[in-house]
Amino acid sequence: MVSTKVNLCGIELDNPIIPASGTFGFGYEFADLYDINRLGTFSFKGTTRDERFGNPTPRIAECESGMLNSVGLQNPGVEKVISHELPKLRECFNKKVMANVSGFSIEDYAYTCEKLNDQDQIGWFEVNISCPNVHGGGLAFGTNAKNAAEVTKAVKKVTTKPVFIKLSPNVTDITEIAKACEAEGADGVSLINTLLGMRIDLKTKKPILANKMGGFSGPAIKPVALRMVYQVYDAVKIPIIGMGGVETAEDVIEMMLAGATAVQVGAANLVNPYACRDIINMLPKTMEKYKINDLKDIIGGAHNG
Amino acid sequence: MVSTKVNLCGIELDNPIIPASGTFGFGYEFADLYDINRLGTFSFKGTTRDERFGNPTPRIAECESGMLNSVGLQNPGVEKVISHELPKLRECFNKKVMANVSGFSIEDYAYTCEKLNDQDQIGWFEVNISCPNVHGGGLAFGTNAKNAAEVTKAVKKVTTKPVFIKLSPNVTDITEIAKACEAEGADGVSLINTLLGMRIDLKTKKPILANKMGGFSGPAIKPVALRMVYQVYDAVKIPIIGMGGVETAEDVIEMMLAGATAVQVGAANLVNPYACRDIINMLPKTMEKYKINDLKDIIGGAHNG
Amino acid sequence: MTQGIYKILYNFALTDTVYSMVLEGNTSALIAPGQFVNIKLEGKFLRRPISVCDFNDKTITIIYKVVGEGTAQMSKMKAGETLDVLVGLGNGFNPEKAGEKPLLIGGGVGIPPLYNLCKELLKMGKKPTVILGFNTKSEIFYDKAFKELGVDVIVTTVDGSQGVKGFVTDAFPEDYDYFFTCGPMPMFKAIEKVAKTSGQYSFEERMGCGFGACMGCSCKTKYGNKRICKDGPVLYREEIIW
Amino acid sequence: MTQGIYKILYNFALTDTVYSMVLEGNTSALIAPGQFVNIKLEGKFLRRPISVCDFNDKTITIIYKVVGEGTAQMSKMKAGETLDVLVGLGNGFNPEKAGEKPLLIGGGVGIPPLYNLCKELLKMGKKPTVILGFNTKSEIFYDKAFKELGVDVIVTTVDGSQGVKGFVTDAFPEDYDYFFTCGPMPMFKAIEKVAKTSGQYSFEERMGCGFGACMGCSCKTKYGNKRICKDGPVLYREEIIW
Repeated sequence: MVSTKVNLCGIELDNPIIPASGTFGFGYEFADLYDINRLGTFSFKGTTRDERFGNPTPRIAECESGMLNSVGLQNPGVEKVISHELPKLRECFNKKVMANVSGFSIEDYAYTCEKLNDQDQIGWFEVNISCPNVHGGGLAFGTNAKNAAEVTKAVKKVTTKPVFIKLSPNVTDITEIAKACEAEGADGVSLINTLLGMRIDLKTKKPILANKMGGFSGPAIKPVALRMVYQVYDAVKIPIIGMGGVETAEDVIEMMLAGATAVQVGAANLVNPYACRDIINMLPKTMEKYKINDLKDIIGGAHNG
Repeated sequence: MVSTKVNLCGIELDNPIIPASGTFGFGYEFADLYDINRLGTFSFKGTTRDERFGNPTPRIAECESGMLNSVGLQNPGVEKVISHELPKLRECFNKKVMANVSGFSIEDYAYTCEKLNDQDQIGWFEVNISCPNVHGGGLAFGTNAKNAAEVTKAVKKVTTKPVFIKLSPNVTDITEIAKACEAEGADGVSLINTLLGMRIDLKTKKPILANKMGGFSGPAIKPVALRMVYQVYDAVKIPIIGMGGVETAEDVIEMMLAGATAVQVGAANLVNPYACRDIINMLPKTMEKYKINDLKDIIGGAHNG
Repeated sequence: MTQGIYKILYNFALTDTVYSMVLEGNTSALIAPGQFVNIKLEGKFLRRPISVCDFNDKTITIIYKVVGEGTAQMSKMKAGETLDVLVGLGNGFNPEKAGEKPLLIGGGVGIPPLYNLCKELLKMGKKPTVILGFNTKSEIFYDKAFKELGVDVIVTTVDGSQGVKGFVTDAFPEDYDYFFTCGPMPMFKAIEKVAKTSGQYSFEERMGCGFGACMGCSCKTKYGNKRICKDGPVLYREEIIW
Repeated sequence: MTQGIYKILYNFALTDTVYSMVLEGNTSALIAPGQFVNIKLEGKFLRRPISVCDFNDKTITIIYKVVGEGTAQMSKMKAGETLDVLVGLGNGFNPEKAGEKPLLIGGGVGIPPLYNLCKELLKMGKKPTVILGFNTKSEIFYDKAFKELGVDVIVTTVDGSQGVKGFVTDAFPEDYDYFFTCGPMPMFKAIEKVAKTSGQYSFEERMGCGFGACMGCSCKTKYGNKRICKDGPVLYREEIIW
């Protein structure tokens, strides 16, 4: 019998499968489809200090093997997340959840994380310093090592749970930013967030997205994600949550071989609402096919020799 | 009757279709398949000062909607290009060709370009400062505005033909680098070169490429290419040669709406050796479908209003 | 919502660009007229949301317009082939709100969801009037299907090539006590100007998932943000912010 | 090289993992034994290069092993379906170089290209001996096909479950004056150690285009760089750098 268990900063996960923030809401809607307690955990919808509607529509554009989104952090704000969303989640999810937090200033990040820190349902923070859809917002932090370090420092000061910093791939050297976060006490990093992309409508001759550019996700970006996870694994000692185009159990194994301790599944949830359940079902059989007994053993395996 | 003509730095092209460097050799081998004089022009195999074998094999890995390559600038060196390749090309191609040049130092670039400058077959230079497959080589130049400017300056000093600088997408801000090249007299920029990517073989648990990482090309990268062409169009006044995942006449139009004056076709040539011929055949019909009479009119069209 | 593999029983053209497809499979998730399905197509990343025209305990009828590669691909599929479909998406129309004489207003490919609604209203003993708007005669479809239900059907064409010349609003009857509509935004704006009663509008938006997960199709209403795919596509006139 | 749409006449399993497919279409570009074709598969970006086992003026026979998604997809295709194929790739073997008693050495899925070569050598009046190497009995294929050509066939299996126990090199005859081989690298290295004559090796490499454009499959030889796909896949023993 193979083992799919992994340990993420002191909390054991039954498996490394984590639905990515923004593709799984606050979980309870997926609970109507399958038992979400089968997941390793999930990262809830990016939460900000205040309620946000996000960007104008259209917010979605299709691409070859992927999609663009420019949702722009629509969320009810941290107060309502605590008063409405977490209680609803408690009714269908008995594991620790990952709190995904975004902001527009160091203070925002600290404020929102501090508010959420007392919630016993929360096991980890995932601080998104890389959302490409917010003008003058999150992006700046994620593409600059100094800002990334400052956010990390501020959040660590007000939290007692493990903090993962979610990094942008739209940078010249992601390892420099990962190292800056590690130096300020980040417990881990998640990567990659979406690539900044664009599509143009040939009929209207205008960008498809009202916001013009959006975050590119899906299988198309997997090779870039694998490369960055591989690079960051060499650069830091803290655990990596790998993501980017993961759709199958094979993809999960490939991402872990590159250096991921856990793996997030994003766009795939939007095409197949049962994607994570299906991956978890396939994982043991796939491990046997590739002669893997304990998933923990393959983390960073592609770096050997 | 629609017009597909575009003007690239004073030289009129019958159409904007240009096979990308590294996917079309020195042209004459494709001349056995179709009349390559139907092309706008093509960019010949990246040429360096000295002969290069390139990286060890495997150099190719497949991805969803794309591929990785780590060829590493295999070429016979500038002397043999002048003595053997260009004479062979002259027998089957009566248009100006684009000379793609790479190097490992400012001096390399200047030396190779100066050697090629006298060749009457050459219409433009395309200086590749962004090949991701050469350790400590081309990449450094392409990801740093100061180096990009220096290469541009050195090449402009020794050449009399229009110089395009081929930019790397693996940067935080491509517009900063494009502006640096423009400031030093670049006549145009071509973008994007390949994204740096990786694939891992689940059976061997090692990277598929002997070089570990490679350049990611194909339809998968098109949204990133469109975004960068759109951004650079806003940042500079010099013409842009757009490339990245172009496979169809629709893709050509989308790239031109983003801001490209001409469009390169890369990976598509490797899957369908007749790709460029097919695109050129489809272009007039496709223009009519989208009510375009003169292709020149749509350059940067997505920026209007 | 259910996910399943559905078998194509029929797939044929109603006009040059509008097709009708009948799918066989589990329909238990369909609980109201005006809901939609979301179809996975080979080689396309996102599913294609298509409104349900009619359904029974074994089959679903959808009517779609060929607007891009995806729908063109669908139009080439043959009986016997199968599709991966999410069924029972969206809130659908609420016929309970209708009075005795509801008005159904459809524009082009917005017409199909009104068909099953019309059947429901008749079952409830109401007397619907149906206005079907098209650009020109060659685009007309389903006018006979509605007539066969035994309701008054008014066809309008912009060029006057058949029926009333002009827009659906040029054919509004005097006597109606509620309305349901689906169609293009300009038609909605025109209806909003002339309509004298309450009503329900079925909206379109580019969707990511189609089941409420991605927030791709959100809109603002007087009662807060709603997701067209899950809280819609049908919104009440009273809550819409134009 | 020609590009064309080829119709599948047959596609059946020879062993658990090895399949034989017969394609109908233009074969004029095939000019030597040991050339290969490059096949486009739905949903896969790169083509799949497969060596030609045999061909005539109307059909091409290829034998392929299911090693990944692409070949698995091929194995599920049915007669009547069509494939986009580049035909006539690579240099192929040069039978002219052979003496009177050539030795043909094939390992596993490297065996197929030797079949058409064997026929050519027989046409030229030569007396080939064929050694076919496998891991075990259940993997054996095409031994009878070669025997039916009327040549001496020696089968070797690593586990001795059939024929000579061991590797192809354990079955080398005393009397041969030239050799042709195709198979895995370890087999090549073993042959290189024991072979007493000149010969030709057919190599494998991950390819981008398959027709010499991308430099993806280059190798160094004593006479300069060569592209396995275009200047190869067959190299002369004299030029190979091991």
